[in-house]
Amino acid sequence: MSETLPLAEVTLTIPSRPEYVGVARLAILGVASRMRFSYDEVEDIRLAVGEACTNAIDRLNGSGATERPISLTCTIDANRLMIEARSPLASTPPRPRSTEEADLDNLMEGKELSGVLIRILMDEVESEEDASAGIHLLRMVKYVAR
Amino acid sequence: MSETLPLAEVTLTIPSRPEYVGVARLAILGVASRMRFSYDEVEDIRLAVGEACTNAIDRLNGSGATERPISLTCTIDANRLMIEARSPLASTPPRPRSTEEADLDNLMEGKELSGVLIRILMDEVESEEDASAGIHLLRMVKYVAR
Amino acid sequence: MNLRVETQNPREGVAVIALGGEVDVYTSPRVKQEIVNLLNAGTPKMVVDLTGVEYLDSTGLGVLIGGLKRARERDGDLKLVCDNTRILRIFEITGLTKIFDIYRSSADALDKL
Amino acid sequence: MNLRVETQNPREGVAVIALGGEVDVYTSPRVKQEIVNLLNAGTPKMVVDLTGVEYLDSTGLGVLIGGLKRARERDGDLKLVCDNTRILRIFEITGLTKIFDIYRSSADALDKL
Ligand SMILES: Nc1ncnc2c1ncn2[C@@H]1O[C@H](COP(=O)(O)OP(=O)(O)O)[C@@H](O)[C@H]1O
Ligand SMILES: Nc1ncnc2c1ncn2[C@@H]1O[C@H](COP(=O)(O)OP(=O)(O)O)[C@@H](O)[C@H]1O
Repeated sequence: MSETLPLAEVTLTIPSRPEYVGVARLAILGVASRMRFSYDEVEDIRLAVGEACTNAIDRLNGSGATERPISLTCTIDANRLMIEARSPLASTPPRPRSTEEADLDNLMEGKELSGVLIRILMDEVESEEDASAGIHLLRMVKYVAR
Repeated sequence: MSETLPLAEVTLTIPSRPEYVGVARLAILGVASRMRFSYDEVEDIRLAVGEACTNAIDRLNGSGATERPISLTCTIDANRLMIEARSPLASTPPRPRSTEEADLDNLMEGKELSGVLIRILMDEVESEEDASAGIHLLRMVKYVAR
Repeated sequence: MNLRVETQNPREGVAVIALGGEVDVYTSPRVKQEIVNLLNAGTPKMVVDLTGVEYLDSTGLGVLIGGLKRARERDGDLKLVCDNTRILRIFEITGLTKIFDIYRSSADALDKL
Repeated sequence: MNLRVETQNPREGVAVIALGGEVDVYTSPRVKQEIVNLLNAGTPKMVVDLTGVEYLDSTGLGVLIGGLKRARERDGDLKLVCDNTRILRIFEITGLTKIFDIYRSSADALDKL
């Protein structure tokens, strides 16, 4: 794709249920593979988006908010892909984060790993809560190598 | 997936540009392959959705409306998948449809074929225009074999 | 772009275009260009080998139909190679098996050109 | 469900679970159940063969970590087989190569159990 294309936006909304995370991964695969990312970078993005959805679903699990969807907004630029994942804010407070080295107990359910993976796989990661709207926003950016 | 799951909705919005039709096809592949469709039925749905987007893009081509997106709303049921494709209404009037048997000239650009394919591949197809909103709606349904 | 195009000239005035990947609204202009180039270069007889094609939409069909028409106008022909049942089905349900000669192998198609 | 699970018992008290497809938030509960069943059936030594796995997420990693922990509590062990660089990379970037013994083939892993 040439650099002269205007900014494009792709949005996807899925139910916050485990069986739909695969739909998000496939859609993002389509988006990222049309950009100038390497195969490995495309896979990184796919995993990060999967983790963002998985993380949101884990937090919602049992909170009764699972009827509200997860939305992904992809902003496509010649030089970067920004993905904003919006999910219903879990009513339960977030688990305290472990400060020491990850040990087996903390890692048991893979929950801590999710955040670790997203931060390693993407170039920029930002997390915001909009308590009044009841929305959690995770903003992830990956740059195309120059 | 079990029959007791509530109705689920997946929505996707893409720019009305040829390079994004593949994103729609991948997302719909994810949706349909999680339902109880056969491999061939999944491929039928994927092609029909691709054609719906292609058709809309063809009509918009040169009409200046290409900055407005195409949206797909998938409503997932135990027994059927409904896909509503909404696209900007082309400002040019639709080409007159050929009444006689398809001949080489009419088929040249594959445009007539698009509608033919959608109607054969899907179980129910409905087309609506909302002139005031400037939206064309194509509603397609595929039933899961009993 | 998820399309592969490979063209060979097995003999004078005859070309085999082997396509792979997706032939759709995004990629088919490249296929059209390839066919037009061959026609303009005086190669009106061609085989389009769809063996490696995983996805073909109406735009791709349109390009093939246009190619066939233009080839015949120049006393040439355009024959297809396809053994993928999924892709063959698209030709069948659109009635295009009546318009195209479709072979299982590119050797078969070349024999008949 | 895009997950394949195939379990064999090459010798008494030892199992090889071969996984294929996607091990993610949707499918990994099935992997967890398989591991738990083996442990409850008195099979604390196991090899999880990830050779056929195309996608592994944090939920899948969590199930493997939980399996390793529970196996060791019963004087067993859980060893991994993986030769896919993409999947290996996930173990590397999360530091889990320090916790798991990962082999190239299931024969190698069984040798060390
Ligand atoms: N759906 C959600 N509701 C509330 N908080 C969420 C949700 N999804 C993600 N989070 C946020 O994730 C942040 C931490 O995520 P992460 O980096 O994955 O940490 P952890 O390692 O604890 O999982 C918290 O600040 C929390 O607010
Ligand atoms: N973006 C669009 N703008 C206007 N009309 C559209 C659009 N997309 C599809 N259509 C509609 O498609 C209908 C015919 O589609 P189709 O069955 O494909 O016929 P054709 O064979 O002429 O392409 C027309 O009624 C037209 O209103």
